[in-house]
Amino acid sequence: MEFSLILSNILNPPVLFFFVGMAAIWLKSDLEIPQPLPKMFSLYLLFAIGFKGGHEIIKSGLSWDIGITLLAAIAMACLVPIYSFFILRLKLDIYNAAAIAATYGSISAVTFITASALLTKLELGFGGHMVAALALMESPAIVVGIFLVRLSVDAGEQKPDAVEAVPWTEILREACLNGSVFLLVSSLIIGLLTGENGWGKIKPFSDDLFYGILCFFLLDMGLIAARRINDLKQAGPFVIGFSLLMPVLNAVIGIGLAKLLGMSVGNALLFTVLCASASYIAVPAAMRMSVPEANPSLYISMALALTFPFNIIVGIPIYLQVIQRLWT
Amino acid sequence: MEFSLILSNILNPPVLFFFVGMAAIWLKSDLEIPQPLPKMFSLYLLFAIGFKGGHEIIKSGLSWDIGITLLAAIAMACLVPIYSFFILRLKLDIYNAAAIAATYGSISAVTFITASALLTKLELGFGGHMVAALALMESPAIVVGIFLVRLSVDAGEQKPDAVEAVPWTEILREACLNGSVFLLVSSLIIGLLTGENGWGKIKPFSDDLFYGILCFFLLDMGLIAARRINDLKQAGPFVIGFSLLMPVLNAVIGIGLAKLLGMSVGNALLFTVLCASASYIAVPAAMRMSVPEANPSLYISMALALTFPFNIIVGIPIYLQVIQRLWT
Amino acid sequence: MEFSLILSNILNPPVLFFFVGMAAIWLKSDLEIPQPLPKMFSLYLLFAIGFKGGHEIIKSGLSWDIGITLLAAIAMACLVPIYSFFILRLKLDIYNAAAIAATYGSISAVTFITASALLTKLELGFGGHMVAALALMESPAIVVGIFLVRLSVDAGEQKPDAVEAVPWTEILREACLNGSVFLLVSSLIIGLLTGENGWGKIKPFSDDLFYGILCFFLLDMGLIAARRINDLKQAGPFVIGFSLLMPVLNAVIGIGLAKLLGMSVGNALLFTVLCASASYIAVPAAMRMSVPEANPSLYISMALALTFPFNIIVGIPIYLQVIQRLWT
Amino acid sequence: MNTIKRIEIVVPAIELKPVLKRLENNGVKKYSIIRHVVGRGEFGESTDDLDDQLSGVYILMTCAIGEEESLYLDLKPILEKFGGMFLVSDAVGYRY
Amino acid sequence: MNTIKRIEIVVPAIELKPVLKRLENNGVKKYSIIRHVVGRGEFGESTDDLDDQLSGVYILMTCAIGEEESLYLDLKPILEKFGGMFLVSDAVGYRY
Amino acid sequence: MNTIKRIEIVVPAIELKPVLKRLENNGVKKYSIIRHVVGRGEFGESTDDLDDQLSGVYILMTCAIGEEESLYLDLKPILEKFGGMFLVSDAVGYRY
Ligand SMILES: Nc1ncnc2c1ncn2[C@@H]1O[C@H](COP(=O)(O)O)[C@@H](O)[C@H]1O
Ligand SMILES: Nc1ncnc2c1ncn2[C@@H]1O[C@H](COP(=O)(O)O)[C@@H](O)[C@H]1O
Ligand SMILES: Nc1ncnc2c1ncn2[C@@H]1O[C@H](COP(=O)(O)O)[C@@H](O)[C@H]1O
Ligand code: NA
Ligand code: NA
Ligand code: NA
Repeated sequence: MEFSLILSNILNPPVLFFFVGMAAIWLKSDLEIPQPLPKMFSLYLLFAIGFKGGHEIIKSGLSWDIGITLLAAIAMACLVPIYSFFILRLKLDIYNAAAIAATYGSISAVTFITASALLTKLELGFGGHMVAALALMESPAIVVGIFLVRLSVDAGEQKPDAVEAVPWTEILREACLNGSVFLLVSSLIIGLLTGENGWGKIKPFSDDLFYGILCFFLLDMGLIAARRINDLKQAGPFVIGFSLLMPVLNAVIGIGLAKLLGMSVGNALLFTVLCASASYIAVPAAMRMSVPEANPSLYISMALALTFPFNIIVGIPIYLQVIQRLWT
Repeated sequence: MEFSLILSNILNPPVLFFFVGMAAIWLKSDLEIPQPLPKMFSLYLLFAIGFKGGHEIIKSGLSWDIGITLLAAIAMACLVPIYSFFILRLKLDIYNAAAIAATYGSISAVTFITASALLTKLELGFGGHMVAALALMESPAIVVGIFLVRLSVDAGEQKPDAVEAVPWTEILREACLNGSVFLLVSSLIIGLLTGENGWGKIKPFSDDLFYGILCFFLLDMGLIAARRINDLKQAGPFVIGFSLLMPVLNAVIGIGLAKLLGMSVGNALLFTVLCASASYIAVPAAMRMSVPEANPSLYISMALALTFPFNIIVGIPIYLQVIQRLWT
Repeated sequence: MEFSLILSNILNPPVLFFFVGMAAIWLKSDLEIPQPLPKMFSLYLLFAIGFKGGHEIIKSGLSWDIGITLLAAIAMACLVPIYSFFILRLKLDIYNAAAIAATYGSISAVTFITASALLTKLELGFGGHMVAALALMESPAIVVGIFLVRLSVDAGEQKPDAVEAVPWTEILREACLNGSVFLLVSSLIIGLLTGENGWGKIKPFSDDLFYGILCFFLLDMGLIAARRINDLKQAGPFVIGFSLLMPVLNAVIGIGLAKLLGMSVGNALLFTVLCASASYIAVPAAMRMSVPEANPSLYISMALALTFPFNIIVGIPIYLQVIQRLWT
Repeated sequence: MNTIKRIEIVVPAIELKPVLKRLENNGVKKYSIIRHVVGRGEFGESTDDLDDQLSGVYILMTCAIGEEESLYLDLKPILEKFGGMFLVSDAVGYRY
Repeated sequence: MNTIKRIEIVVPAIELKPVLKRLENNGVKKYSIIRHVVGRGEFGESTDDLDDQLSGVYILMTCAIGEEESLYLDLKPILEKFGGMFLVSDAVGYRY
Repeated sequence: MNTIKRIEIVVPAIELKPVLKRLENNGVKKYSIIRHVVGRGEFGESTDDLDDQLSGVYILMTCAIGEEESLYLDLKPILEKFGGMFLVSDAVGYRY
């Protein structure tokens, strides 16, 4: 039964195109999707999911439940990096531990989108406010990660830094205003503001093309993920184990919280996937700037080459299976 | 009442995305739409509006009225730069006055497209030949601008020019064959030639996606306009005043002419918007080549950072309001 | 009668946009579609035609006839370069003869797509397996071309090569796994695997936008083809004759084989077009690497600036005319 | 036509703005920028496959002989913290 | 392996064709072009945000010692009218 | 701050991987790559209009004085078979 759901998930065109991308690298095909096309796909997906979320919120209205879900989302985005950091410190230095922790505290929009595509396929509904949860979970981990570094690094051992440390307000601003979050939230608000009229005009672009463009984007993610796997060769079992077990741990906590808060099956899956996924664009870019001592190819590759495929391929259907069992 | 139309115009997704772009710059978000994506959007919009224009002309047929409208369009494209030049000469040198005058004599396709989107939303029709008017108004101002320079610059004071002056035929050819005009006119002709059959095949691409892609394009225009506003800081009140009052003056003349020629409300709005808008791509590129003495960041920024947002946000709804009052 | 079909073919928007591209160059317009947009269009078209092919195969099922058609396709892909080579050797050296021969043994996906668009317009059906034939015919000519060089170049006259010759297995792998073929075949398989469900989700992207994107792609092909025509100025009548007569010869053989194997009119046209068309991306890239002694601007320009427009403009309708006469 | 110093820099794309700011503070008024530079250095690989925020930018500029030292000293903290290359060579500037 | 002159030019994108024409008239048969160069100079900022017609192009080429002068003189009118950079440095060409 | 050799290479895009491999075998650990270089040379025109597989790539790197020769010799077969440029100039490396 679990297997049939995994299969049903895998037999989705977007997931299959992810495999095509990986296969292209392994078979040494020269298939390539040059920049800035992937960037465009990613902007498109954020726009589409934001706009649709705004439109759904109009339909469903606002409620206390929504507020509580959003609070839970922020809480998880702050907690995950904290406990991750202490687990990672068992083997890694402060800088790498903090950067990886931040990566796992944040989210992967494409994992969320792939899960939402599975829900749509299975005709399981979900609330538009989950897109707001996605937006709210992108950035806090960045702040927590930097906080963990500054707290851990003793003034004495810190090397004299000729570049003035970025002030907190600046970090907060950058964390909240990174391009992805900004476009997502703006699209959500515009979807809200322009109502049925706006939706009617935008839908043929944002909804009808969604699957096709998701296929292309996942094709590219497959290409990149497969290329990055090499970076993990010298990483050792601890790091690889973390990349595959951490999403499961976070998912378990996510499912528990979702049950506790009485979310619907669809919302619960999306919440779980947000907890279980890791960031490979926004957080790495922020960490590259604020914790340059950490090794980007390590934290990017963990999130992208292991955690992302794991969630896309087996994570999502298993989380859904568990939720469906627990909820009925 | 005027205010409600402004609001209705602003609550259009494309206009809201223009604000998102401006906000992104002011809040220092790193949101960005890298080249050649904006270029693609702009090619797409020209293709879509040209093709649709051709299709509309088939439906409506050709008539004397159309011919007269097109003549009026060309006349305005030649007159606007001439009177603009003399106004500008009050404060500016020959080169800058001519380049700015050419900019305002020409048109902004996106302003036209935004106005047409508002008309569609309000279910006010307009003729396909207005797209031909758009095409016809793009280039004459370039020729007039160069003409004004050559006329004004006395042979004596002209610095010896080692680069041979571009001959008139070349200037005319380049003015008429710049890529945008060429694609627009070609698409219009192909829309005309291929009739219902062609339209049926192309519509899902050129019509259904139109709004969504316009959103992305205006998002990018918002980013660029906000970045350019800084360029105007040292520009002084004369230049800023010109950027905001000239469109109004040109609109007034445009509305008068439209009334005189008995255009429909929709056609009158589009004609007015063509008169009131200024070019920030085709003409600047031509002026950069033919009047290199002028300061491109001045004329681009005026057209892009002041006149364009002014028209998009308040100009279009006000012009429409006035037209609706005068026409009934 | 033939003429009316040519006209009907030409009055297709995509073919007209090809002319627009050529005209833009001849009139020295600065119209341009910068990379990587053309690359994206080409990936899109491969994806769309592959996916649709897979979906069609589900509908039609597999049969002996299909197997025989595919075998015939491979046979032609191997034979065409062999007899082309001996014809070309009359005037050209081994390297150029082999590279050109490989070019003509392979296929042009866009020519195939344009022919399929004409069939759709005329409501003539064709089988999804023809896409598989397209995929199968892309690569064999590369291998045959390299084989012809190695066979012809006597060990004695071969210049000592400091770069180790690429081994056969590598050549085969690269020929079969070039990005275009890989994406096409993957899309076909995913179309097959995901059935009606997958098709329903992907169709608005892959089918509805097809014509519009084909227009843009052919516009760009027109630009490139017209630019390349200059490269053929010193090429001489033999090369020019070959570029225009070889497609006809290959088409005649293709039509004969199609008749012999009892293909439907639609399948026969596509098979003929595969035989008659020449490659200007995949094979040139492979030849540039494996037969660097040959002159790329020669074989690319022949395929792109002469054979491609010839097929697109007059070839396709004439082949169809002949097939329709012979079949009834 | 003068004998001058030609300076070329590669820094991570995210550091372009602060670097330009420091250059401008140092009186550099003319420069050329090539974006989407990929490569490898002490800080690992820089690519643009995911996002061009992780790629590098190349900056070319000129200065009078002797000024290169102070330019370098001003950029040094950024280069050392975030990575980057700083090369100086001799050139004859005809127009620059 | 020869000691040669290495010439690098930046001009507005719209001037690429005339510049190449003059170079070819001067016998330059080999060159490399990098497009989408942005930057700042006497003529203000050049960007590609709106359209790459307003960006710059970088041209790299080589010439024999002594030929750089005449190349410069031939391009000078264009460089002065439309803006641009012209730098010459020494290089050893192994294959060029 | 050292006097070093600055090496710049242009090769066809399809040869980037083998060239990098040989560079790495020669101990080159730092380099910058600019893609989508077009141009003209002995092997004709290289453009990216159809596909960037037919364009060129520019590689910039540094080496200690005296090492350039062996780098060149190692790349020579590729450069001669597939085309390419190899220039060496003097530079002072502040950070490289
Ligand atoms: N010696 C060098 N030659 C060419 N590029 C370099 C060199 N050193 C550093 N770079 C470039 O500068 C970037 C940052 O360098 P690093 O600080 O060493 O990581 C690299 O990714 C390269 O693109
Ligand atoms: N000293 C310089 N260093 C680097 N790039 C320059 C320099 N001078 C000019 N440029 C480039 O050449 C373009 C035109 O220069 P200009 O004619 O000074 O406006 C500028 O936008 C820069 O990209
Ligand atoms: N002297 C040169 N100056 C600048 N670029 C060159 C030079 N020689 C070759 N190239 C570049 O290297 C590529 C290959 O050169 P070739 O092997 O001569 O065909 C050309 O397309 C140019 O981009
Ligand atoms: Na997470
Ligand atoms: Na105007
Ligand atoms: Na063929």
